[in-house]
Amino acid sequence: MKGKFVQKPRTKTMLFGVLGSLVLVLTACAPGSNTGTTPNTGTGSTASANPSFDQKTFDTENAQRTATFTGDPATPWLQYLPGAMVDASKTKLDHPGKVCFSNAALSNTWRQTGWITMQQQLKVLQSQGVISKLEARNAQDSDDTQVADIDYFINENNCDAYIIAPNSPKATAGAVERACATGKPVIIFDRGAGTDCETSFVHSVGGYAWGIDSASFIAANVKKGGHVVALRTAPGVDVFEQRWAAAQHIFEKAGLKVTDYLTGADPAKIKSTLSDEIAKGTVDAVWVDLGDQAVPAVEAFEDAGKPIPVVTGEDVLSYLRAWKAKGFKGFAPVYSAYQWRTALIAVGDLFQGKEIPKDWVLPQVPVPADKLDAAINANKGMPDGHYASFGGEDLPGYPTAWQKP
Amino acid sequence: MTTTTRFTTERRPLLARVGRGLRTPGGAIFVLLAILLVGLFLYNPSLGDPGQFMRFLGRTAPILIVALGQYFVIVSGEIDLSMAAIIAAQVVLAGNLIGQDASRILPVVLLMALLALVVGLLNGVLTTLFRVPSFIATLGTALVVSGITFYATGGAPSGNPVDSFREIGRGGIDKVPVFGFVPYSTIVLAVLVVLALVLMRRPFGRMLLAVGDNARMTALAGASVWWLRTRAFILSAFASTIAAIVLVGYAGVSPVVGQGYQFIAITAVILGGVVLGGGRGWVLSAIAAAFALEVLFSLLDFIGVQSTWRPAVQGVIILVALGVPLLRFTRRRSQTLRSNRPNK
Amino acid sequence: MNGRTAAVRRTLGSTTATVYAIFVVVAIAGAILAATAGSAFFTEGNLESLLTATTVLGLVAIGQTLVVLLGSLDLSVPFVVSLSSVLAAGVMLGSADNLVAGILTAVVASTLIGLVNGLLVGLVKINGFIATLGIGLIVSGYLFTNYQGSTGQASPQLVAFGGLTLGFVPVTTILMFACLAIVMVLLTRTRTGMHVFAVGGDPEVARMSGVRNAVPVIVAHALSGLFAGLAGLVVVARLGVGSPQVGSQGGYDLLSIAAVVLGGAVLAGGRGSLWGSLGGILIFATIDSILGILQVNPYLKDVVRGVIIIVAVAVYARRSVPRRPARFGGGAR
Amino acid sequence: MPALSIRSLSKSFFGYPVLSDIDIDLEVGEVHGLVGENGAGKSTLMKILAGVYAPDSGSIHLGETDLRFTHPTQAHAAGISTVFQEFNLLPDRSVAQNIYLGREPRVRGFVSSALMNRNAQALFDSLGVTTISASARVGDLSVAQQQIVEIAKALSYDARVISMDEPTAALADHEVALLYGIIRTLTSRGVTILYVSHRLREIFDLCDRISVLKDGVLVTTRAAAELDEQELVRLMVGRPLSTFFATADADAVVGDVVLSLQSAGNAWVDDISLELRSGEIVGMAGLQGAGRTEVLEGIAGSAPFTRGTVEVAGKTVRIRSPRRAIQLGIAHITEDRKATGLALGQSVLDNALSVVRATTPRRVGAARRRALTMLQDLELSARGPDQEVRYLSGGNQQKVVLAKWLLTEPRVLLLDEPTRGIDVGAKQALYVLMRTLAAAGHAILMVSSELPELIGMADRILVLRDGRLVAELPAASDEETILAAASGIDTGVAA
Repeated sequence: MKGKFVQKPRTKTMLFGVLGSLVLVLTACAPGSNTGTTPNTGTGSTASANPSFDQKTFDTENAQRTATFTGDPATPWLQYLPGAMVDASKTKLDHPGKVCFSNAALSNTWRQTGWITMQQQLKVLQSQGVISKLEARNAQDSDDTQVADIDYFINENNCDAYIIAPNSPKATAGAVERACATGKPVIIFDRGAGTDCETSFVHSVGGYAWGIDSASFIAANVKKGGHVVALRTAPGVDVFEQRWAAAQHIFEKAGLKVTDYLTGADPAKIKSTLSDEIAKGTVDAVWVDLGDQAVPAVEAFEDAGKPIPVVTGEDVLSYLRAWKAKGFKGFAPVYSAYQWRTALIAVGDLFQGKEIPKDWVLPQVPVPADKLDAAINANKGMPDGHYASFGGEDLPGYPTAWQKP
Repeated sequence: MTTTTRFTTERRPLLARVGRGLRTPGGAIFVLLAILLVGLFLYNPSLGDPGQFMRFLGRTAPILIVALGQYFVIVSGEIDLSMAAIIAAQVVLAGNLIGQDASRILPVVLLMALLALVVGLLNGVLTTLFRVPSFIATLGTALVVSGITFYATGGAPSGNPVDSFREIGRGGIDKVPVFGFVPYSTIVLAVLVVLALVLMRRPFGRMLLAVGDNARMTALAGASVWWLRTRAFILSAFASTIAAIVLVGYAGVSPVVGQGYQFIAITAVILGGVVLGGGRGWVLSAIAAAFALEVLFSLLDFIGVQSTWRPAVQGVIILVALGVPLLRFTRRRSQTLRSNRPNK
Repeated sequence: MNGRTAAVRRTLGSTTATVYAIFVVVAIAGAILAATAGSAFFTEGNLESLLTATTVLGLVAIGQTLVVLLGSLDLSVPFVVSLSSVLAAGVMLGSADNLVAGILTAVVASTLIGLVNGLLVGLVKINGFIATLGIGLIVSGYLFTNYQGSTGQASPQLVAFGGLTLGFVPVTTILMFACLAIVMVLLTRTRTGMHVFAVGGDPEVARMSGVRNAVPVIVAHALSGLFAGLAGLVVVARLGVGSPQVGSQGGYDLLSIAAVVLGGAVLAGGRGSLWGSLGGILIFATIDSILGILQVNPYLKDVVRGVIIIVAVAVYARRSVPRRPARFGGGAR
Repeated sequence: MPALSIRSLSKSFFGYPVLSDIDIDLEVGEVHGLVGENGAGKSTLMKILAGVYAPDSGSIHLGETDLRFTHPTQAHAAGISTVFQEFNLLPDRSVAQNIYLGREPRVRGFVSSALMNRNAQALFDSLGVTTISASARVGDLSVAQQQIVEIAKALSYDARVISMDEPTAALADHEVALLYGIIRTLTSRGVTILYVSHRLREIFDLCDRISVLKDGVLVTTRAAAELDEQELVRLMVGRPLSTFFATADADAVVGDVVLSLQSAGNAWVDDISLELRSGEIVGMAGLQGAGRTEVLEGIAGSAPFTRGTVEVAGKTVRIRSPRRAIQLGIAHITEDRKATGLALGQSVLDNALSVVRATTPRRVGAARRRALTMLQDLELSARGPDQEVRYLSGGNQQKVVLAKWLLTEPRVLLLDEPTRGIDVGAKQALYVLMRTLAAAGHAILMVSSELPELIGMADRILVLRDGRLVAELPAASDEETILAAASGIDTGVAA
C-alpha cells in the first residue's frame, strides 16, 4: 500500500494550462520568423510573396546566362566575365603554399563530384610546386562545426590561403571575416558568404539562372494554365531559395498553376507526394531544385502507369540516363561542378602572382535534349551520382578517379 | 478487485470480447484508424478506388514493417534505436553491391541477412549479457553502422540496384479481382503480419510478453531471458532489412532514406497501446497505429497543413496517447487512497 | 569490509577517475598521432578550438546530467537550443538595445519548455523518454514551420562576447564552467539538489523519508531547458545569427546523453557526476580534434564514438553487481 | 504515565481481521518485546505505528496527544520511528546523507555537509558506534552497519519511541551484541523500544516487558521476569489443531529417495544434507534469515549450490540453472508470488503454460488441454483463461502458480510459504491438494513460518538455523520443540 501524494485535479488543469498557453504564445509571435512561401498549399504561393526573390539579381543572372565569357570555352573552369581584377602582387609566394579548405559538407553527389575534381586539380598544382598541401575539414552540414573549423585554421595560423565553401552564408559570415582579418587570401565558392571581405568569390552564374533555365523550358512546353509540381529540397538554403524564387517568377508570368512541396530530397517522400498529386489530378510538369529529386519523380509516374510529363532535373548522370532511357521531355540545368577546381586554381594563381577576377563568375551551360547524347557518351562508365559538368577531362586521374563508387 | 465467478474454460462471446477490446488503448486505435481513413477518402476520393488504396498501403509498407520489428523489442522491455542506421546500411549495400547485375541479387541479399543477424545479435548480447542499457547499446551500434556506411560512400550514397530487384518495391500484380492492383510490398507486409501474429501465439511470443512483464519470473520458469530478448533484437534487425529492401525498391538509394523511421515506429508502437517497458500490447494494434500515423500524415498533406507541422503532430499524439490514460490512472489511485483513510 | 578503506578503494577505482584516465590516454595518443602527422596537438590554437567544441555540448550536458541523475532523459534539448538561438537572434535583430530582451526571451522560453517537460514527467508521470521526445517534436515542428534557414542577427556585444578569450581559453567556456560550478553547488549544497540523487536512486525510499518527489524532477528538467537555452545563446554568439537547424545539426540530444553515460552516470538514475560528464565531453572533443588533425573522414568519428560508449558502459556495468550479503565463504557466483 | 499507549486498535484487510481491539502501553525507557507467530499481526501493528497503514478503529496516544497518521513523515514528526526489516537506504549516498534525507541541515540556506557529517558522527558516538564513518558510502557498509545506520536514522528524528522489526534477522552473533549495546544506550536515555523478534533468547536478553499476539488478539502483556521461554512459547502457540489439516491416509506409501543432498552449500547456506522420498511431505522450519529459502533456491538452481553433491533419483547431478532443475522434475513454488511467481499482466492460461513453454515447447499443445481441466480441478475462480492474473485473489493466484508447475509433471515440489497471504478456505484446499499430490507419488519439501501448518502437514520437520540444518524432528512434534530448535534456546528437546 503506497500512500502516494494525492494528485489534485487542479495541478493537472494548471499543467495543461501551461502547456496550451506555451504553444499559443510560441505560435502567436515568431520573432524574426522568415517563412517565405508556405509549402504545399497549392496555389497559395506567389513570387511576390517570396521574400528571397530579388528582381535585380534576377536580371543580372538572366543576362549572364547568355553572356560571352572571357577565355577558352574548351576549359570553362578558367573562363570568367570581364570585371574588376584582384592584384596578386602581395599574395605572391616564393615557396609552395599551404591551403586550408573549410568544406560545408560532402553530403550530396554534386559536392562529392566537385571534391574529386578539386583533389585531382590539387595533384597538378602540387606537381607544379605551387601548393604544398591542402588541409581540408568537413563540417558535415553544421554551421557551428564550420565556424569551429575556420577558427581552428585561424588559430593554428599556418595557412597561406583559405578556401571556404560556406554552409549557410549568414552563419559563417563572422568566421569568414576573421579569416579575412589574417590578411591571407580568402576564396569563397559555391554559396555566398554574407560578407564581401573575401579576396574572390568563385561561383557559376547562379541559382536564379538555374531556375530561369529550367522554368523557362517548362513554360515553353506546358500550355497556359497547366499544372506544375515543384519539388523543393529544403527551405532557407540560399542556393535552393534562389532557384525556386526565379522559377516561381517564371511560372507566374507563364500563368502556370504551381504546387510546391518540401521533400528533404527524400525519394520516398517525393514518390508518395507525386503519387497523391497524380491521384488527385493531372500533372503537366515536375520542376525540381536538385537533380537527385528528378528520378524518383519520374518513377512515380511509371508506377502509377501514367505517361511521364515534362520533368526537369540537373546534369547528374542518374537523371540524364533516366531521361535518355525513358525518353520523356527533359531538361538539365547546370550548376557547374568544376567551380571546385576553379577555387583551387584561383589560389594557385594568387600564389604565382597572377591576377584573378574579384567576382569570378563561371559559365553555367544547361544540357538540353540535343546535347543529351553527347553528355552521356562523354561520361560513359561514370557512376550515377556523377555530374556531367565535373570538368576534369584534362586532369591526370581521369577517368578512374571519378569512377570509384 | 477480486472476481468470484467460477472458472470456465469457454471464452466469452466474440462480440463481448471485441466490445471490451475496443475500450483498451490497443483496441481504440482501430476506431481511430477507421475515422482517419474516412477522412482520407473524403479529402481524396480517388483513394476510394481499391487499386489506388492498395498503392497507398504499399508505400506505407516499409514504416509498418519497421514498427513491426520495434514491437518485438519494446514488448520484451527494451528499445531499438539502431533501425534507421540498419536501413541506411542495407539500402547502400543493395545499391552498391547488386548494381546493374541481376545475378548478384541472391548473394547480396544473403549478405544483408547476415549483417542483420550480426547487428541484431550484437544489440541483444550487449543489452542482456553485458548489461548495457538497450538505449545506449543500440545507440552505439547505430553510430557504428551508420558511420561505416557513410564512410564507405563518402557521405552521399547513390546508384540504384538493378530494376528487377527494385520490382518488389515498385511493381505489383495487376488485374486482381476486387483489389485491382496489388503491390508486392503489400504482399510482403501481409506475409510478415501473419508471421508476426503466429509468432506471438507461439511459445516464443508468449514468453517474450512474459519477459517484458516479469523477467525474474520468466528466468525461474526455466526460460533463458537473454536469448529471448536477443531474438527480439534480431527480429527487429531483420524487419529493418526487409523494410530497406522494399524501400530501395520503392524509392532507390539516397542518403536520407529511412531517416527518423525508428522514432515514428516507436511512436506508433506506443500509440498502439504497447507499454514502454514491455509485457503489454498486441502486435496488430502496433501495425494499425503505424498505418494510422501514415494516414494522418497524408491527410494533413491533403488538408494543406504545412508538412513542417508533421513532427509537432507526432509529438502531440505521443503525449496524448500516454498522458490521458495516466491522468485517469492517477485519479483512480488517489480515490483508492482516500478509501484507505480511517473511516470516521 | 570496513567502510573507510572501502571508500578509499572506491575513489581510486571510481568511475569518474576512470573517465579522466581514459581522457588522458586519448589525449596522449592524440598528441603522438598528431606528431606523426607532422602537426601538433597541444598548440594554443588547437586547445582553443577544443575548448570551444566542449562549450555548447558542455552546457547541454550539465542539464542532461541533472535529468539523468533523476532516472529521466531530455531528448528535447537540440530543439530547445535551436529555438533559443532563433528567438534570441530574432529579437535582437542586430541592435545593441535589444540584447537583454533577446537573452531574456530565449532563456525564458527555454526554461518554460524544460518546465513543461518536468511537469509531464513529475506530475503526469509520463516516461521521460516519451515526454521529452514529444515536446521536442512539437518544438521542432514549430521551428521548421516558422523559420527557414538562418535568421535574425545577434547584438554586436553578444558577438564580441562570443569571440572573447583569456589566453587560449574562450570566455564562453569559462561561462560553461561557471554554470558547472553553480549546478555543483545546487547538487551538493541544496536540499532539492540532494533529493535529485535520492529520487533517482529510489523514489520509494525518498518518499518514505518525506521528500516531495515531484520537486527535484521538475527543477531538474526546467534547468535542463535553461542550460539548453544558454547553449543556444552561445551558438548565436558564435554564428551571429539564429538557426532552426543548429541544434539537430549538433545532435546534442544523443551526444549529451552519450557523454553523460560515458561519464559514468547510470541511465536508471541515482548515480553519476558532473565532472564525469565533463570528462565524457572532453573525450569526445579530443577524439574529434585528433581525427580532424589527422584529416580522417569525419564519418569515422561516429564509429569511434559508438565503440567507446558501448565499451565504457559495459565496463561500468560489470562493476555494479548488486549481491545479497554472503554468510559463508566460497559462494562466488 | 506511559510513553505510548495503544487503545482498542483494530485493522482488517479484505474483511479478514488482522488486529482486533489491541491495548498496549509502552513505558518510558523500556524495551517492550512483541512476540507472536507469523500472521499474529505484529508487522501490521508496527506499520500502523509507522503511519504506513491507517487503523480501522482505535487510537494511539503519545503522552497527552492523540495521533492519527496518513503518511510516514507524520509518525516521524510525532517522535515515533520504525526500523523495518528491508532497509530504506540509498546505497549510492553517504551515511549522513541517508540519515538526514529530506531534513538536510542548512546554514544560511545552504545544506552543510560538514554539519551533517558532524551531527551523524555525534549520533554514532552517542550510540557508542566507532566503526562507521558518516561520510562512508552506505553501499560499502556491512549489513550490520547498514542496520545501525537505519537505527541511527530512526533516532535522528528525536524519536521517543523506536519500533524494530526483526532487527537481527540479517546479523551474525557478534553483530547482535553490538546492537544490544546500542539499544541499552537508547533506553538509558529514556527512549522506548518496541522490539519484534522470533528469537526468544533476544527477547529475554533485552526486554523488560513482553506482549504476546496470537491471531490478531493480544494474549497478554507481562514483565519478562515473570516468564520463562517454555511459558512464552506456550502463550504464543497452542492453536487448535483440528481436522483443519489433511492428514495422510493410513495406507499412504513412502517410496524411495528422489532427491538427496550431501553437505551441499553456497554463500548463504552450508553443509545441507537431506533426503526426500516420493510420497512424503517434509517440512522445513527456521527463523527469518535462517536460510530456508536459500536451500530451496539451491536445489532449484536459481542460486546454485557451489559445494557438496546433489542426487536426483539416484543419479548425481549439477543443477546450475532453473532450466536444468525443471528438466530433472523439480518444481519451485517461490515465496513471493507477485515478484517471482507470476507475470501479473498476462492471462491465467499464459501464466499456467509459462514453464512448459519455456522448457518443453513441443508439449504446449497437450499442456494447454490439461491446463484447462487442471485449473477447473483446482477450483480456480476466475472469469476465464483470458483473465489477467493481477485481478485474481491471492489464493487463486497461488492456484495458477501451482498449475503452472504441476503441468511440468514434477517429481519434487519445493513449496516456499505456500499459504502466505491466502484465505482460510484456499489454505484448506491447498492442504488437501498437497496430500493428494504426495499420495500420487510426488515428493514435497515445504518451507513455512506457520508452525501449526508444518506440524499439521509434514511427515518430518527439518530445522534450519543460521544457514545450517540443526535438527530433524518427527511428525507432530510440538511447536515448543521446533521454536526452541529454531531459535537455539536449550529446552533439552532440540536435537
